[in-house]
Amino acid sequence: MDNLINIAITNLISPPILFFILGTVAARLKSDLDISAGLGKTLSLYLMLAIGFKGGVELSRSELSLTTGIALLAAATLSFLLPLIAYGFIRLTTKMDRVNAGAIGAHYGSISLVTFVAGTAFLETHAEYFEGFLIVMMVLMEAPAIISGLLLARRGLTVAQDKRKPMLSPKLLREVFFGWTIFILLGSLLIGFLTGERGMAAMAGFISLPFIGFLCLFMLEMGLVAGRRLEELQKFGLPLILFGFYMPLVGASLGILTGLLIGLSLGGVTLLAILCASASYIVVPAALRHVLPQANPSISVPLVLGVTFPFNILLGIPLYYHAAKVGWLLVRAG
Amino acid sequence: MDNLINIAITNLISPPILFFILGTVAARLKSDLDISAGLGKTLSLYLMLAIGFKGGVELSRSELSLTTGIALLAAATLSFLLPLIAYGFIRLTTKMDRVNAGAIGAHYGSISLVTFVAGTAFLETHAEYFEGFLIVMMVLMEAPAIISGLLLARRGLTVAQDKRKPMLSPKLLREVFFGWTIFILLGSLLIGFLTGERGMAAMAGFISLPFIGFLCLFMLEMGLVAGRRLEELQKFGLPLILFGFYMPLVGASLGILTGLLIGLSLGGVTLLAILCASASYIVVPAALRHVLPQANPSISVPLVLGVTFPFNILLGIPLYYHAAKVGWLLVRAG
Amino acid sequence: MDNLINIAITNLISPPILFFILGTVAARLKSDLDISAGLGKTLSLYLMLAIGFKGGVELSRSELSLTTGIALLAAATLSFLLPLIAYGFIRLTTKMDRVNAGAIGAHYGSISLVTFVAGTAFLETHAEYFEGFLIVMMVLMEAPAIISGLLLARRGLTVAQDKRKPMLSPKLLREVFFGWTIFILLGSLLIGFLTGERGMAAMAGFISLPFIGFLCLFMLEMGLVAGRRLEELQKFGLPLILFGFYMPLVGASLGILTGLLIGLSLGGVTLLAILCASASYIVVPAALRHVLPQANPSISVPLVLGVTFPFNILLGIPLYYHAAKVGWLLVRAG
Amino acid sequence: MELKTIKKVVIIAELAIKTDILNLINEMQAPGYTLYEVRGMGERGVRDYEATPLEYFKNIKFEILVDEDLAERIITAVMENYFEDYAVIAYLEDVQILRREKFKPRQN
Amino acid sequence: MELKTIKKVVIIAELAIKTDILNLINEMQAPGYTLYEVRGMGERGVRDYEATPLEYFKNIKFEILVDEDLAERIITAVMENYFEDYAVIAYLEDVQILRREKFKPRQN
Amino acid sequence: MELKTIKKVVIIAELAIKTDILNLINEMQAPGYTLYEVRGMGERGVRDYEATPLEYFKNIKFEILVDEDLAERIITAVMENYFEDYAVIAYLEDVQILRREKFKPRQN
Ligand SMILES: Nc1ncnc2c1ncn2[C@@H]1O[C@H](COP(=O)(O)O)[C@@H](O)[C@H]1O
Ligand SMILES: Nc1ncnc2c1ncn2[C@@H]1O[C@H](COP(=O)(O)O)[C@@H](O)[C@H]1O
Ligand SMILES: Nc1ncnc2c1ncn2[C@@H]1O[C@H](COP(=O)(O)O)[C@@H](O)[C@H]1O
Ligand code: NA
Ligand code: NA
Ligand code: NA
Repeated sequence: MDNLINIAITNLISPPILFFILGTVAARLKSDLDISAGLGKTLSLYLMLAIGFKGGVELSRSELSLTTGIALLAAATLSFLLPLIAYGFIRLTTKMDRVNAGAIGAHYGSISLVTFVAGTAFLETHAEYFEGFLIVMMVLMEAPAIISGLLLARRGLTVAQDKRKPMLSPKLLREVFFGWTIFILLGSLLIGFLTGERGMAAMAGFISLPFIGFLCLFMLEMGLVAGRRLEELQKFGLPLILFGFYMPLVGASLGILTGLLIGLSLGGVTLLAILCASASYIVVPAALRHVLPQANPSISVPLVLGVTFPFNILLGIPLYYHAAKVGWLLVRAG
Repeated sequence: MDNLINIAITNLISPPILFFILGTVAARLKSDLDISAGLGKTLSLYLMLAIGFKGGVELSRSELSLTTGIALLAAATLSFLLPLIAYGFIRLTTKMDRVNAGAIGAHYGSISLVTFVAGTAFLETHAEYFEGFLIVMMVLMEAPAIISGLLLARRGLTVAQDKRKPMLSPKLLREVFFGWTIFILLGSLLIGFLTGERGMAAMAGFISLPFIGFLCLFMLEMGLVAGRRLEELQKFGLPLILFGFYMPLVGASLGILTGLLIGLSLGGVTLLAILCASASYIVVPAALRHVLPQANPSISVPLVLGVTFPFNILLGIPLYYHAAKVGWLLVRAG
Repeated sequence: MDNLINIAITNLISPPILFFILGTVAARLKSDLDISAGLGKTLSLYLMLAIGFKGGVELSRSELSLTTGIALLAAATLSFLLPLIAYGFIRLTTKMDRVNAGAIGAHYGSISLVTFVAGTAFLETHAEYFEGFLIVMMVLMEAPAIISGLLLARRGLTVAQDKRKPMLSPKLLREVFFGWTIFILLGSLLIGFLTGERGMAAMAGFISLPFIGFLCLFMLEMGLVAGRRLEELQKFGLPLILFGFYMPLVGASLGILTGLLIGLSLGGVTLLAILCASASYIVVPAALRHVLPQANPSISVPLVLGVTFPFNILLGIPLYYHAAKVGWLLVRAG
Repeated sequence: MELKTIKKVVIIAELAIKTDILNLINEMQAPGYTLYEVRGMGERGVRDYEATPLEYFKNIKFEILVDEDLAERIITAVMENYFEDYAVIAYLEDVQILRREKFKPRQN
Repeated sequence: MELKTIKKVVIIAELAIKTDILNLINEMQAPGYTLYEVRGMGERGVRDYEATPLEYFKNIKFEILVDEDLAERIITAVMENYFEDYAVIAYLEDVQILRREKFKPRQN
Repeated sequence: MELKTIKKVVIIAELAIKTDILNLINEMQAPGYTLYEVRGMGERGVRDYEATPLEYFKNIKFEILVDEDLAERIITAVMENYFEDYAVIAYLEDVQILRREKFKPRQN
């Protein structure tokens, strides 16, 4: 327990987290501090490229094993299941209609890249290794979540609405499989894999040295954005807000169990927990505008950005790491 | 004297200064060389974050002493006094009305971050240490200057104008205390202070390694902007232009005296001189549009950007350093 | 031959080239992956500043010799001659009118900076030195090409069109001599030259460490842009498309011969070949809009971007290096 | 000077239907369009991509100069297909031009 | 097709009064607005944030579709409060819409 | 409220003639202008600097509020000088203002 508190404090007093807090405070005090959307997009691009490339190099170092295949399958399955669980909780505890409950489910089945990156930075300060294929797992956790959430949501559509947008439109496929985040993550991973150590030597001055600094800038922006959307939570009932807190815990638990079962490293288990706990605020809401325009993003986005994201960043990550460690030691011991 | 010339030449033949000159030449020759406003904003953000963070880490290394408190008080006082001096000079030597004379005073009581950063880069090539709290001093030199300039300027308003904008509006307070420059400087400083050496290790690849390069890009933009505004000086009388040259000397002298009195390091004395000598062209004109819209920024901004800024960058910094050194050696010897 | 294949594969499996391919694939699959124009401009600025500065430092290391002068003269001459050759080929093999044939000539007489930068990165992995003045040669290969292409094209103008735009307008001169690319390249070169090793030490963390990473981002954008314009090639006849392939070979051959004659290093010969083989898609089309608006950039730009640029990047560079090596060894042996 | 009056169709909408509108413009053979990035507020709340850099908050604006007839067909199509589910407004303005041919529907 | 004519209020102003105008729009319960970043020139000289990246040189433009009555009240308020001290112009245009309700003042 | 009607000249053109148009505005002593960066499509194809970041694909838009007389002279000058060789369209709109003096040609 003492250990957990230590870990949590170390997490809080790290530059990325403090810059996130700085951003939130600036937004709450209505300062004109601002990160332009253009810089924000550049920073996401950078983070994805760097994390993808590093993952690829890491992959090139290890041999492909059965575990990899199982892990990828597990990731996709979790991403398909989590929306069902989320949908169940929401329908049980709130008066939310099916369409929006399904949409929210899709967000929580999917993942947040920055939370994942913050997780890798956290693991680095704790000198924990993680498997390169975790990044492929992350990529595989978008499409199933969207499809699963969509299946749930569409049961709430009127016949007229249902007709206007067929379920499996080419739009859906394009959004889900050729989206820029997937492209850049998988592309960089492949390039890292192909160029291996030689590539890493050439790229390290770009993707490693300034990495934490760029992450800090991005977290500053995340703080600003999250802080600006906090207001919107006021119109939400307590049950929905609570969902934003407990759903990541549910997700993380499932992630830890699965990770231990598959036999991932401690770092890998932690990251899978983070993936399950985190919720999407970039890819999923954008995709749903195309394939489920009846869902209202002014419900899902403030919930994810205003509750779940900060919770994971500030408290979740060290918590999941601690829980994963306990589980991992038990498994090792047993 | 020979020494001063050497210092001045070394300053001139350094990449940041040469990029400033390149920018000015490009602007004068009406080249289409251009730094986008977005990149410019990113560069300021970077410089503030880096300088704030470094200052915070530096602060965490030393113990807080009485000197710190006295220095902060002195900075605020200087910043309040300098506008009075500037106002006096302008009203005596030109026909400028009270409103604009007060506004210009506010600019000169405040500071220019880039000049300060150029000063720290200069000190680094001369291997001079400076106190981390200089950055807090810098932050404290904005609000007093604006209030002091405003008090002077408002005596020139008509009763109608005076009524339209009360002196102590919430707008003024927001502009002056929650402005983004202050937020990012103080925020980064605090984060640097809290994370200390561990933070520095994580951030060095971002805030130290590429620092001079980013400064060069920023100086290039400053050169372009300054060069483009040179024309506007033509409509100014000679007395006002001369003011743009001698006012920094007055400021620097006061800064050196104060620095020596307080007992700052040689680097600290130099930087305080630079703070006093430099004038604001970002924060103060923007704030005055809100709280003193009658003042004409087309007078103050070309004066600061076209005369005082280049003067400080090209000649002022080595001069102040030399003067500070002479004073410092005298004090030490005495 | 085996050696050539090795070199070619090493080139293909390097991060910058793979990112170019990634961009092309994303564009072809109509992914929404996108590099904003603002980031693209920043990246070009960075590449020019870095390459110019490095060249300047390199120049400061060597003594200016007669070879330098001859090389510069040769570069300008090649740049004036290549449009004549290109014009001849096009007029002989296609039905293109004089105006557009001349315009295309101007593109091929001029150069592509990114191709050049990719060439320097390639040489670095092969540990080949090249002369700093190659960058000055590059700068000198813009104006002659535009003037030469213009002379050819204007013979196709009607009397009325001819009158509307005099050949040697001040606009032409400004475009050709004060363009931002020339300014930043020559300016950085001069600054590198003046500040020498001391400047390099201060700037290395900016212009060397992250260089390949920035190049990768830029190549990703180039891939996107090239991929998006591939469609337009469909309306072109085969002879014109073939021209986009063989013209770089013609240029490279001339470049290699000239380079060997002048006595450049192997790296230098390769880079001169690359300069001659590459064609402009930034400076020349923009300049021609001002001085030859009758030319249709929708012909020249897709040809350069869709055919010649990828050809040089993917296959040309290793080929020219191999050919230069053979020639160079022969000369040495002879 | 002889000026003719034609219509400017203005559509302000969320990014999600950008491609749809481009397709519509193409199908209806409108002779051209001009596109802006804007921010705004309306029934569906504040949409400001700069303040909240999520694609969902991007707003775009189309201006299409066409004959009255085509103008009405475009605005009707937009209303019918998108008003219910998306953030979008559309309206018409009169503009005066010199050469009417330039703004005739494209002939393929 | 039955079109109704309403007004578009256009305000081009320096950044400093952006928040003020947003407040005005809010107080007058205008149903929406669209916001642009622009550059320009007028009585108070060239205002080009791209050329001189100082916030003071930023120009913004508001377009507000409302009934004639509210339109006149907005433009009058802007003129009275800001014309003397700030860089600002304001004017009206006619626009034709399909559904008038969408542009009625908001009811809170 | 007494409103007067004047003209808004709109010019959408490729970047290459930006300086020319600024010079024209200056020579004709127009009292001001507002400048936008836009994308678009027309007779000369798609012009989208964001999609293809080559200066040649940049589109700009000028709006110039002036008296009818000057408006017609500006639009005629643009048509005569640039329509043949450049991507450009120009048109007029009516706008209603409060203070006519603000939009009189500048007196030097
Ligand atoms: N009354 C209005 N005046 C100007 N622009 C409006 C108005 N109403 C809506 N808009 C624009 O149209 C977009 C979509 O509107 P809405 O669907 O009502 O949210 C808004 O984000 C604004 O940019
Ligand atoms: N005659 C005009 N036509 C178009 N825009 C104008 C005109 N006059 C002023 N503007 C715009 O309004 C802003 C403020 O005008 P001013 O207060 O006259 O400097 C300018 O920066 C322009 O963007
Ligand atoms: N019918 C139209 N409606 C709106 N904008 C147009 C239209 N035609 C042309 N434009 C704009 O004017 C620019 C130049 O047109 P063009 O010379 O026809 O290629 C285009 O890129 C568009 O931005
Ligand atoms: Na999740
Ligand atoms: Na000062
Ligand atoms: Na060439």
